[in-house]
Amino acid sequence: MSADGCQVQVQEAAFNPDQLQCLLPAGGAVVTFTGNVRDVSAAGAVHALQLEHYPGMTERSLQAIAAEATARWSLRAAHILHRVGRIEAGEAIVWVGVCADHRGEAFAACEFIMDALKTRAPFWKKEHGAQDARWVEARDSDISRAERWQLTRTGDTGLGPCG
Amino acid sequence: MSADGCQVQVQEAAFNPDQLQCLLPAGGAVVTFTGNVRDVSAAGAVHALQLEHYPGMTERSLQAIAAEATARWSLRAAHILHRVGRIEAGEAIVWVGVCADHRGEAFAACEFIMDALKTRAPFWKKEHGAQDARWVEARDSDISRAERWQLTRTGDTGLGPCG
Amino acid sequence: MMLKVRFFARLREQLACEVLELPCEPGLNTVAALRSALAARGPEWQHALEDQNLLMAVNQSLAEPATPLSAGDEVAFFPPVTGG
Amino acid sequence: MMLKVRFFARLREQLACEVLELPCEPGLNTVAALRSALAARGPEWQHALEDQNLLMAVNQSLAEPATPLSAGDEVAFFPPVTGG
Repeated sequence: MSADGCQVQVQEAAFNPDQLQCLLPAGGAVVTFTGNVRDVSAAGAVHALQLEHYPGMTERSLQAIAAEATARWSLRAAHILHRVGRIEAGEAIVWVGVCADHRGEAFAACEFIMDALKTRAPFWKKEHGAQDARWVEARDSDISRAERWQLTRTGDTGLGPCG
Repeated sequence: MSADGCQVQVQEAAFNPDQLQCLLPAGGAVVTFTGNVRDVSAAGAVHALQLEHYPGMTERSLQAIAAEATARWSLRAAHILHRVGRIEAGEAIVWVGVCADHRGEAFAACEFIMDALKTRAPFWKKEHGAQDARWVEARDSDISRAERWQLTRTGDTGLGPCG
Repeated sequence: MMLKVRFFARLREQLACEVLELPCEPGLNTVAALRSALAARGPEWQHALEDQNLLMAVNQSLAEPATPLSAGDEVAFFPPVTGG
Repeated sequence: MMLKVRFFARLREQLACEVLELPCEPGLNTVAALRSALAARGPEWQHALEDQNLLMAVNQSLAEPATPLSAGDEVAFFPPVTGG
Protein backbone atom coordinates (compact mmCIF):
# COMPACT_ATOMS: atom_id res chain seq x y z
CA MET A 1 0.00 0.00 0.00
CA SER A 2 1.09 3.58 -0.46
CA ALA A 3 2.52 5.45 2.49
CA ASP A 4 -0.51 7.68 2.73
CA GLY A 5 -2.68 4.63 3.40
CA CYS A 6 -1.89 5.15 7.10
CA GLN A 7 -3.35 8.30 8.56
CA VAL A 8 -3.52 9.23 12.21
CA GLN A 9 -5.05 12.34 13.71
CA VAL A 10 -5.28 13.59 17.29
CA GLN A 11 -7.63 16.50 17.80
CA GLU A 12 -9.73 18.35 20.37
CA ALA A 13 -12.60 19.07 18.01
CA ALA A 14 -15.67 16.85 17.95
CA PHE A 15 -16.12 14.75 14.83
CA ASN A 16 -18.95 12.97 13.04
CA PRO A 17 -18.20 9.30 12.25
CA ASP A 18 -20.50 9.62 9.23
CA GLN A 19 -18.02 11.92 7.54
CA LEU A 20 -14.97 9.70 7.86
CA GLN A 21 -15.56 6.54 5.87
CA CYS A 22 -15.67 8.48 2.61
CA LEU A 23 -12.00 9.35 3.18
CA LEU A 24 -11.02 5.68 2.88
CA PRO A 25 -10.46 4.08 -0.51
CA ALA A 26 -13.43 1.98 -1.65
CA GLY A 27 -11.71 -1.41 -1.44
CA GLY A 28 -13.62 -4.64 -1.22
CA ALA A 29 -14.05 -4.62 2.55
CA VAL A 30 -14.23 -1.67 4.92
CA VAL A 31 -14.53 -2.14 8.68
CA THR A 32 -14.92 0.82 11.01
CA PHE A 33 -14.95 1.14 14.77
CA THR A 34 -16.42 4.10 16.63
CA GLY A 35 -16.06 4.45 20.38
CA ASN A 36 -18.60 6.74 22.03
CA VAL A 37 -18.44 8.10 25.58
CA ARG A 38 -20.97 6.19 27.68
CA ASP A 39 -23.00 8.08 30.26
CA VAL A 40 -22.35 5.52 32.96
CA SER A 41 -19.31 3.59 34.11
CA ALA A 42 -18.54 1.14 36.90
CA ALA A 43 -17.97 4.20 39.10
CA GLY A 44 -21.30 5.92 38.38
CA ALA A 45 -22.79 8.56 36.12
CA VAL A 46 -20.48 10.16 33.59
CA HIS A 47 -21.16 13.66 32.26
CA ALA A 48 -17.93 14.00 30.30
CA LEU A 49 -14.41 12.72 29.98
CA GLN A 50 -11.20 14.69 30.14
CA LEU A 51 -8.62 13.01 27.89
CA GLU A 52 -5.00 13.65 28.79
CA HIS A 53 -2.32 12.50 26.37
CA TYR A 54 1.41 12.71 25.68
CA PRO A 55 1.75 15.04 22.69
CA GLY A 56 4.30 13.72 20.25
CA MET A 57 4.35 10.20 21.62
CA THR A 58 0.62 9.92 20.98
CA GLU A 59 1.00 10.49 17.25
CA ARG A 60 4.10 8.27 17.06
CA SER A 61 2.32 5.51 18.90
CA LEU A 62 -0.77 5.62 16.69
CA GLN A 63 1.39 5.74 13.57
CA ALA A 64 3.36 2.71 14.78
CA ILE A 65 0.14 0.80 15.49
CA ALA A 66 -1.30 1.60 12.05
CA ALA A 67 2.01 0.62 10.44
CA GLU A 68 2.11 -2.64 12.37
CA ALA A 69 -1.42 -3.45 11.19
CA THR A 70 -0.43 -2.85 7.57
CA ALA A 71 2.63 -5.07 8.06
CA ARG A 72 0.54 -7.92 9.52
CA TRP A 73 -2.34 -7.80 7.07
CA SER A 74 -2.75 -6.83 3.46
CA LEU A 75 -4.50 -3.47 3.83
CA ARG A 76 -5.30 -0.65 1.46
CA ALA A 77 -5.67 1.88 4.26
CA ALA A 78 -5.76 2.25 8.03
CA HIS A 79 -6.96 5.51 9.57
CA ILE A 80 -7.07 6.37 13.26
CA LEU A 81 -8.70 9.48 14.73
CA HIS A 82 -8.65 10.11 18.48
CA ARG A 83 -9.94 13.05 20.45
CA VAL A 84 -8.25 14.67 23.45
CA GLY A 85 -9.43 17.27 25.93
CA ARG A 86 -13.01 17.41 27.14
CA ILE A 87 -15.49 15.03 25.50
CA GLU A 88 -19.15 15.01 26.46
CA ALA A 89 -21.12 11.83 27.11
CA GLY A 90 -22.59 10.55 23.86
CA GLU A 91 -19.83 12.03 21.72
CA ALA A 92 -17.38 9.93 19.73
CA ILE A 93 -13.91 9.64 21.22
CA VAL A 94 -12.15 7.37 18.72
CA TRP A 95 -12.67 6.21 15.15
CA VAL A 96 -10.72 3.54 13.29
CA GLY A 97 -11.32 2.72 9.64
CA VAL A 98 -9.61 -0.11 7.76
CA CYS A 99 -9.89 -1.03 4.09
CA ALA A 100 -8.74 -4.35 2.62
CA ASP A 101 -9.53 -6.64 -0.26
CA HIS A 102 -10.97 -9.28 2.05
CA ARG A 103 -13.19 -8.96 5.07
CA GLY A 104 -11.21 -11.26 7.36
CA GLU A 105 -8.20 -8.97 7.11
CA ALA A 106 -10.26 -5.83 7.59
CA PHE A 107 -11.98 -7.18 10.72
CA ALA A 108 -8.75 -8.49 12.24
CA ALA A 109 -6.76 -5.34 11.55
CA CYS A 110 -9.45 -3.02 12.92
CA GLU A 111 -9.79 -5.04 16.13
CA PHE A 112 -6.01 -5.30 16.45
CA ILE A 113 -5.66 -1.53 16.15
CA MET A 114 -8.19 -0.96 18.92
CA ASP A 115 -6.60 -3.57 21.20
CA ALA A 116 -3.15 -2.10 20.62
CA LEU A 117 -4.39 1.46 21.12
CA LYS A 118 -6.05 0.48 24.41
CA THR A 119 -2.80 -0.84 25.85
CA ARG A 120 -0.01 1.14 24.12
CA ALA A 121 -1.20 4.62 23.13
CA PRO A 122 -0.60 7.26 25.83
CA PHE A 123 -4.11 8.47 26.60
CA TRP A 124 -5.64 8.71 30.06
CA LYS A 125 -9.31 9.24 30.81
CA LYS A 126 -10.65 11.18 33.75
CA GLU A 127 -14.39 10.77 34.28
CA HIS A 128 -16.43 13.76 35.36
CA GLY A 129 -19.57 12.77 37.23
CA ALA A 130 -22.16 14.92 38.93
CA GLN A 131 -19.98 15.71 41.95
CA ASP A 132 -16.50 14.47 41.36
CA ALA A 133 -13.84 13.47 38.88
CA ARG A 134 -11.84 10.24 38.93
CA TRP A 135 -9.17 8.62 36.84
CA VAL A 136 -10.36 5.60 34.91
CA GLU A 137 -8.56 2.40 35.86
CA ALA A 138 -7.01 0.26 33.14
CA ARG A 139 -8.91 -2.98 32.63
CA ASP A 140 -7.38 -6.42 32.79
CA SER A 141 -9.64 -7.44 29.92
CA ASP A 142 -7.90 -4.91 27.67
CA ILE A 143 -4.54 -6.45 28.50
CA SER A 144 -5.75 -9.98 27.84
CA ARG A 145 -7.35 -8.87 24.57
CA ALA A 146 -4.07 -7.32 23.50
CA GLU A 147 -2.19 -10.48 24.42
CA ARG A 148 -4.21 -12.42 21.87
CA TRP A 149 -2.19 -10.64 19.21
CA GLN A 150 1.04 -11.40 21.07
CA LEU A 151 1.40 -7.71 21.66
CA THR A 152 3.68 -6.70 24.44
CA ARG A 153 3.27 -3.19 25.68
CA THR A 154 6.96 -2.58 25.15
CA GLY A 155 6.78 -4.13 21.72
CA ASP A 156 7.17 -1.18 19.39
CA THR A 157 8.13 -3.45 16.55
CA GLY A 158 9.80 -2.47 13.34
CA LEU A 159 7.67 -0.11 11.39
CA GLY A 160 5.73 -1.33 8.41
CA PRO A 161 5.42 0.39 5.05
CA CYS A 162 3.72 3.41 6.62
CA GLY A 163 6.20 3.87 9.44
CA MET B 1 -32.69 -4.76 23.53
CA SER B 2 -35.87 -3.54 21.95
CA ALA B 3 -37.31 -5.39 19.00
CA ASP B 4 -36.57 -2.51 16.68
CA GLY B 5 -32.88 -2.89 17.40
CA CYS B 6 -32.78 -5.37 14.51
CA GLN B 7 -33.39 -3.82 11.13
CA VAL B 8 -32.90 -5.49 7.79
CA GLN B 9 -33.42 -3.95 4.39
CA VAL B 10 -33.12 -5.37 0.87
CA GLN B 11 -33.17 -2.79 -1.90
CA GLU B 12 -32.18 -2.13 -5.50
CA ALA B 13 -31.20 1.48 -4.92
CA ALA B 14 -27.59 2.44 -4.35
CA PHE B 15 -26.74 3.66 -0.85
CA ASN B 16 -24.04 5.71 0.81
CA PRO B 17 -22.41 3.98 3.81
CA ASP B 18 -21.77 7.39 5.34
CA GLN B 19 -25.48 7.92 5.81
CA LEU B 20 -26.15 4.73 7.72
CA GLN B 21 -24.23 4.85 10.97
CA CYS B 22 -26.29 7.79 12.22
CA LEU B 23 -29.31 5.47 12.25
CA LEU B 24 -27.71 3.31 14.94
CA PRO B 25 -27.98 4.25 18.60
CA ALA B 26 -24.80 5.88 19.96
CA GLY B 27 -23.79 3.04 22.28
CA GLY B 28 -20.28 2.64 23.57
CA ALA B 29 -18.98 0.64 20.63
CA VAL B 30 -20.13 0.72 17.01
CA VAL B 31 -18.62 -1.59 14.39
CA THR B 32 -19.62 -1.35 10.74
CA PHE B 33 -18.80 -3.45 7.71
CA THR B 34 -19.17 -2.24 4.14
CA GLY B 35 -18.66 -4.57 1.21
CA ASN B 36 -17.88 -2.88 -2.11
CA VAL B 37 -17.95 -4.47 -5.56
CA ARG B 38 -14.36 -5.01 -6.67
CA ASP B 39 -13.44 -4.36 -10.29
CA VAL B 40 -11.53 -7.63 -10.59
CA SER B 41 -12.18 -11.19 -9.48
CA ALA B 42 -10.41 -14.51 -9.91
CA ALA B 43 -12.22 -14.77 -13.25
CA GLY B 44 -11.14 -11.40 -14.65
CA ALA B 45 -12.35 -7.83 -14.94
CA VAL B 46 -15.72 -7.04 -13.37
CA HIS B 47 -17.83 -4.16 -14.66
CA ALA B 48 -20.88 -4.88 -12.55
CA LEU B 49 -22.66 -7.57 -10.58
CA GLN B 50 -26.18 -8.82 -11.03
CA LEU B 51 -27.55 -9.89 -7.66
CA GLU B 52 -30.32 -12.46 -7.74
CA HIS B 53 -32.14 -13.26 -4.52
CA TYR B 54 -35.12 -15.14 -3.13
CA PRO B 55 -37.67 -12.48 -2.22
CA GLY B 56 -39.28 -13.27 1.09
CA MET B 57 -36.69 -15.79 2.20
CA THR B 58 -34.00 -13.12 1.87
CA GLU B 59 -35.61 -10.86 4.42
CA ARG B 60 -36.47 -13.77 6.73
CA SER B 61 -32.93 -15.03 6.55
CA LEU B 62 -31.34 -11.66 7.33
CA GLN B 63 -33.80 -11.11 10.16
CA ALA B 64 -32.92 -14.54 11.61
CA ILE B 65 -29.20 -13.79 11.37
CA ALA B 66 -29.59 -10.41 13.10
CA ALA B 67 -31.75 -12.04 15.76
CA GLU B 68 -29.22 -14.79 16.31
CA ALA B 69 -26.49 -12.17 16.75
CA THR B 70 -28.53 -10.36 19.37
CA ALA B 71 -29.17 -13.66 21.15
CA ARG B 72 -25.45 -14.53 21.23
CA TRP B 73 -24.10 -11.14 22.25
CA SER B 74 -25.40 -8.24 24.26
CA LEU B 75 -26.22 -5.75 21.50
CA ARG B 76 -28.09 -2.49 21.35
CA ALA B 77 -28.71 -2.76 17.63
CA ALA B 78 -27.89 -4.80 14.55
CA HIS B 79 -28.73 -3.42 11.10
CA ILE B 80 -28.23 -5.18 7.77
CA LEU B 81 -28.69 -3.55 4.37
CA HIS B 82 -28.13 -5.56 1.18
CA ARG B 83 -28.58 -4.54 -2.42
CA VAL B 84 -30.06 -6.67 -5.21
CA GLY B 85 -30.24 -6.20 -8.97
CA ARG B 86 -27.43 -4.55 -10.92
CA ILE B 87 -24.56 -3.09 -8.89
CA GLU B 88 -21.66 -1.32 -10.59
CA ALA B 89 -18.02 -1.93 -9.68
CA GLY B 90 -17.01 0.38 -6.84
CA GLU B 91 -20.50 0.58 -5.39
CA ALA B 92 -21.43 -0.76 -1.98
CA ILE B 93 -23.33 -4.04 -1.99
CA VAL B 94 -23.79 -4.73 1.73
CA TRP B 95 -23.61 -2.77 4.96
CA VAL B 96 -23.78 -4.16 8.50
CA GLY B 97 -23.79 -1.96 11.58
CA VAL B 98 -23.69 -3.26 15.15
CA CYS B 99 -23.86 -1.30 18.38
CA ALA B 100 -22.94 -2.71 21.80
CA ASP B 101 -21.66 -1.52 25.15
CA HIS B 102 -18.29 -3.23 24.62
CA ARG B 103 -16.12 -3.46 21.56
CA GLY B 104 -15.45 -7.20 21.75
CA GLU B 105 -19.15 -7.92 21.37
CA ALA B 106 -19.57 -5.41 18.55
CA PHE B 107 -16.65 -6.82 16.55
CA ALA B 108 -17.71 -10.44 17.07
CA ALA B 109 -21.35 -9.82 16.21
CA CYS B 110 -20.56 -7.83 13.06
CA GLU B 111 -18.16 -10.49 11.78
CA PHE B 112 -20.62 -13.25 12.70
CA ILE B 113 -23.39 -11.53 10.74
CA MET B 114 -21.20 -11.30 7.65
CA ASP B 115 -20.06 -14.91 7.92
CA ALA B 116 -23.63 -16.12 8.38
CA LEU B 117 -24.91 -13.95 5.53
CA LYS B 118 -22.22 -15.33 3.22
CA THR B 119 -23.33 -18.91 3.79
CA ARG B 120 -27.05 -18.72 4.64
CA ALA B 121 -28.71 -15.73 2.97
CA PRO B 122 -30.15 -16.52 -0.50
CA PHE B 123 -28.20 -14.15 -2.74
CA TRP B 124 -26.35 -15.14 -5.90
CA LYS B 125 -23.85 -12.99 -7.75
CA LYS B 126 -23.37 -12.98 -11.50
CA GLU B 127 -20.28 -11.09 -12.64
CA HIS B 128 -20.47 -9.02 -15.80
CA GLY B 129 -17.08 -8.59 -17.46
CA ALA B 130 -16.16 -6.93 -20.72
CA GLN B 131 -17.46 -9.80 -22.88
CA ASP B 132 -19.30 -12.27 -20.77
CA ALA B 133 -21.22 -12.95 -17.59
CA ARG B 134 -20.54 -15.79 -15.16
CA TRP B 135 -21.97 -17.01 -11.87
CA VAL B 136 -19.67 -16.49 -8.92
CA GLU B 137 -18.64 -19.73 -7.24
CA ALA B 138 -19.10 -20.09 -3.49
CA ARG B 139 -15.79 -20.08 -1.65
CA ASP B 140 -14.64 -22.78 0.71
CA SER B 141 -13.10 -20.08 2.88
CA ASP B 142 -16.57 -18.64 3.51
CA ILE B 143 -17.78 -22.02 4.71
CA SER B 144 -14.79 -22.51 7.01
CA ARG B 145 -15.24 -18.98 8.37
CA ALA B 146 -18.87 -19.71 9.13
CA GLU B 147 -17.94 -22.96 10.84
CA ARG B 148 -15.90 -21.02 13.39
CA TRP B 149 -19.21 -19.88 14.85
CA GLN B 150 -20.54 -23.44 14.78
CA LEU B 151 -23.02 -22.31 12.20
CA THR B 152 -24.57 -24.98 10.10
CA ARG B 153 -26.22 -23.85 6.94
CA THR B 154 -29.37 -25.60 7.94
CA GLY B 155 -29.13 -24.14 11.41
CA ASP B 156 -31.92 -21.60 11.50
CA THR B 157 -31.88 -21.60 15.26
CA GLY B 158 -34.55 -20.31 17.56
CA LEU B 159 -35.09 -16.65 17.02
CA GLY B 160 -33.70 -14.15 19.47
CA PRO B 161 -35.50 -11.12 20.85
CA CYS B 162 -35.84 -9.59 17.37
CA GLY B 163 -37.16 -12.70 15.67
CA MET C 1 -53.33 -29.12 -2.79
CA MET C 2 -50.07 -28.49 -4.56
CA LEU C 3 -46.37 -28.06 -3.88
CA LYS C 4 -44.69 -24.99 -5.28
CA VAL C 5 -41.07 -25.58 -6.32
CA ARG C 6 -38.64 -22.74 -7.07
CA PHE C 7 -35.18 -22.74 -8.62
CA PHE C 8 -32.58 -19.98 -8.47
CA ALA C 9 -29.45 -18.70 -10.14
CA ARG C 10 -27.35 -21.20 -12.10
CA LEU C 11 -29.81 -24.00 -11.36
CA ARG C 12 -32.72 -21.92 -12.70
CA GLU C 13 -30.75 -21.38 -15.92
CA GLN C 14 -29.73 -25.04 -16.24
CA LEU C 15 -33.33 -26.19 -15.89
CA ALA C 16 -34.78 -23.26 -17.82
CA CYS C 17 -37.36 -23.28 -15.06
CA GLU C 18 -38.12 -20.78 -12.34
CA VAL C 19 -41.26 -22.14 -10.71
CA LEU C 20 -43.11 -25.45 -10.89
CA GLU C 21 -46.43 -26.42 -9.38
CA LEU C 22 -46.72 -30.12 -8.57
CA PRO C 23 -49.58 -32.12 -7.12
CA CYS C 24 -48.61 -33.19 -3.61
CA GLU C 25 -48.72 -36.93 -4.17
CA PRO C 26 -48.39 -39.32 -1.21
CA GLY C 27 -44.78 -40.25 -2.00
CA LEU C 28 -43.57 -36.66 -2.02
CA ASN C 29 -43.30 -36.48 1.75
CA THR C 30 -39.71 -35.26 2.14
CA VAL C 31 -37.38 -32.89 0.32
CA ALA C 32 -35.27 -35.88 -0.74
CA ALA C 33 -38.30 -37.60 -2.27
CA LEU C 34 -39.23 -34.48 -4.18
CA ARG C 35 -35.67 -34.12 -5.43
CA SER C 36 -35.70 -37.70 -6.73
CA ALA C 37 -39.02 -37.15 -8.47
CA LEU C 38 -37.70 -34.00 -10.14
CA ALA C 39 -34.50 -35.75 -11.24
CA ALA C 40 -36.66 -38.32 -13.05
CA ARG C 41 -38.08 -35.62 -15.35
CA GLY C 42 -35.17 -36.05 -17.78
CA PRO C 43 -31.40 -36.10 -18.20
CA GLU C 44 -30.96 -32.36 -17.69
CA TRP C 45 -32.94 -32.49 -14.49
CA GLN C 46 -31.02 -35.52 -13.29
CA HIS C 47 -27.70 -33.88 -14.06
CA ALA C 48 -28.56 -30.55 -12.43
CA LEU C 49 -30.10 -32.03 -9.30
CA GLU C 50 -27.35 -34.53 -8.56
CA ASP C 51 -25.04 -31.65 -7.56
CA GLN C 52 -24.25 -32.44 -3.93
CA ASN C 53 -23.68 -28.78 -3.10
CA LEU C 54 -27.25 -27.68 -3.84
CA LEU C 55 -29.09 -26.11 -0.95
CA MET C 56 -32.74 -26.64 -0.20
CA ALA C 57 -35.38 -24.56 1.55
CA VAL C 58 -38.89 -25.33 2.71
CA ASN C 59 -41.20 -22.40 3.29
CA GLN C 60 -38.22 -20.06 3.03
CA SER C 61 -36.08 -21.70 5.69
CA LEU C 62 -33.03 -23.82 4.88
CA ALA C 63 -33.93 -27.51 4.95
CA GLU C 64 -32.33 -30.95 4.91
CA PRO C 65 -33.11 -33.99 2.76
CA ALA C 66 -35.24 -35.44 5.55
CA THR C 67 -37.29 -32.29 6.08
CA PRO C 68 -40.97 -33.34 5.72
CA LEU C 69 -43.26 -31.79 3.12
CA SER C 70 -46.96 -31.01 3.33
CA ALA C 71 -49.47 -29.80 0.79
CA GLY C 72 -49.11 -26.09 0.19
CA ASP C 73 -45.40 -25.98 1.00
CA GLU C 74 -43.01 -23.83 -1.00
CA VAL C 75 -39.80 -25.73 -1.72
CA ALA C 76 -36.69 -24.22 -3.28
CA PHE C 77 -33.45 -25.62 -4.69
CA PHE C 78 -30.44 -23.42 -5.31
CA PRO C 79 -26.64 -23.34 -5.53
CA PRO C 80 -24.48 -22.29 -2.57
CA VAL C 81 -25.15 -18.65 -1.85
CA THR C 82 -22.70 -15.91 -2.82
CA GLY C 83 -24.04 -12.68 -1.36
CA GLY C 84 -22.29 -10.12 0.77
CA MET D 1 23.54 17.65 29.07
CA MET D 2 20.33 16.91 30.89
CA LEU D 3 17.59 14.31 31.09
CA LYS D 4 14.03 15.52 30.72
CA VAL D 5 11.53 13.53 32.81
CA ARG D 6 7.77 13.75 32.29
CA PHE D 7 4.87 12.46 34.38
CA PHE D 8 1.28 12.00 33.27
CA ALA D 9 -2.25 11.59 34.58
CA ARG D 10 -2.66 10.25 38.11
CA LEU D 11 1.10 10.08 38.60
CA ARG D 12 1.48 13.73 37.59
CA GLU D 13 -1.13 14.65 40.20
CA GLN D 14 0.42 12.46 42.93
CA LEU D 15 3.83 14.03 42.44
CA ALA D 16 2.46 17.50 41.72
CA CYS D 17 5.05 17.49 38.97
CA GLU D 18 4.72 17.50 35.22
CA VAL D 19 8.29 17.92 33.98
CA LEU D 20 11.71 17.65 35.62
CA GLU D 21 15.12 18.43 34.19
CA LEU D 22 17.92 16.40 35.76
CA PRO D 23 21.63 16.42 35.14
CA CYS D 24 22.57 13.20 33.42
CA GLU D 25 24.93 11.81 36.05
CA PRO D 26 27.00 8.71 35.37
CA GLY D 27 24.82 6.41 37.47
CA LEU D 28 21.61 7.32 35.62
CA ASN D 29 22.31 4.95 32.76
CA THR D 30 19.04 2.98 32.66
CA VAL D 31 15.37 3.71 33.21
CA ALA D 32 15.48 1.60 36.37
CA ALA D 33 18.36 3.65 37.77
CA LEU D 34 16.50 6.87 37.06
CA ARG D 35 13.40 5.49 38.73
CA SER D 36 15.36 4.62 41.86
CA ALA D 37 16.93 8.06 41.97
CA LEU D 38 13.52 9.69 41.66
CA ALA D 39 12.06 7.47 44.40
CA ALA D 40 14.78 8.74 46.74
CA ARG D 41 13.44 12.30 46.45
CA GLY D 42 10.99 11.70 49.32
CA PRO D 43 8.21 9.49 50.66
CA GLU D 44 5.61 10.67 48.13
CA TRP D 45 7.96 9.94 45.28
CA GLN D 46 8.83 6.56 46.70
CA HIS D 47 5.20 5.64 47.15
CA ALA D 48 4.11 6.79 43.70
CA LEU D 49 7.01 5.22 41.84
CA GLU D 50 6.83 1.81 43.53
CA ASP D 51 3.59 1.08 41.63
CA GLN D 52 4.50 -1.98 39.58
CA ASN D 53 1.96 -1.10 36.90
CA LEU D 54 3.62 2.14 35.86
CA LEU D 55 4.70 2.34 32.25
CA MET D 56 7.88 3.98 31.04
CA ALA D 57 8.88 5.59 27.78
CA VAL D 58 12.21 6.81 26.45
CA ASN D 59 12.14 9.31 23.62
CA GLN D 60 8.43 8.65 23.19
CA SER D 61 8.65 4.89 22.74
CA LEU D 62 7.61 2.44 25.43
CA ALA D 63 10.64 1.23 27.38
CA GLU D 64 11.70 -1.40 29.91
CA PRO D 65 13.65 -1.03 33.16
CA ALA D 66 16.85 -2.03 31.38
CA THR D 67 16.43 0.46 28.54
CA PRO D 68 19.65 2.55 28.47
CA LEU D 69 19.61 6.32 28.90
CA SER D 70 21.81 8.94 27.30
CA ALA D 71 22.17 12.66 27.80
CA GLY D 72 19.37 14.54 26.10
CA ASP D 73 16.85 11.71 26.40
CA GLU D 74 13.22 12.38 27.24
CA VAL D 75 11.94 9.85 29.78
CA ALA D 76 8.32 9.51 30.85
CA PHE D 77 6.53 7.62 33.62
CA PHE D 78 2.78 7.10 33.53
CA PRO D 79 -0.05 4.83 34.65
CA PRO D 80 -1.48 2.15 32.37
CA VAL D 81 -3.16 3.86 29.45
CA THR D 82 -6.94 4.15 29.16
CA GLY D 83 -7.69 5.64 25.77
CA GLY D 84 -10.04 4.43 23.08
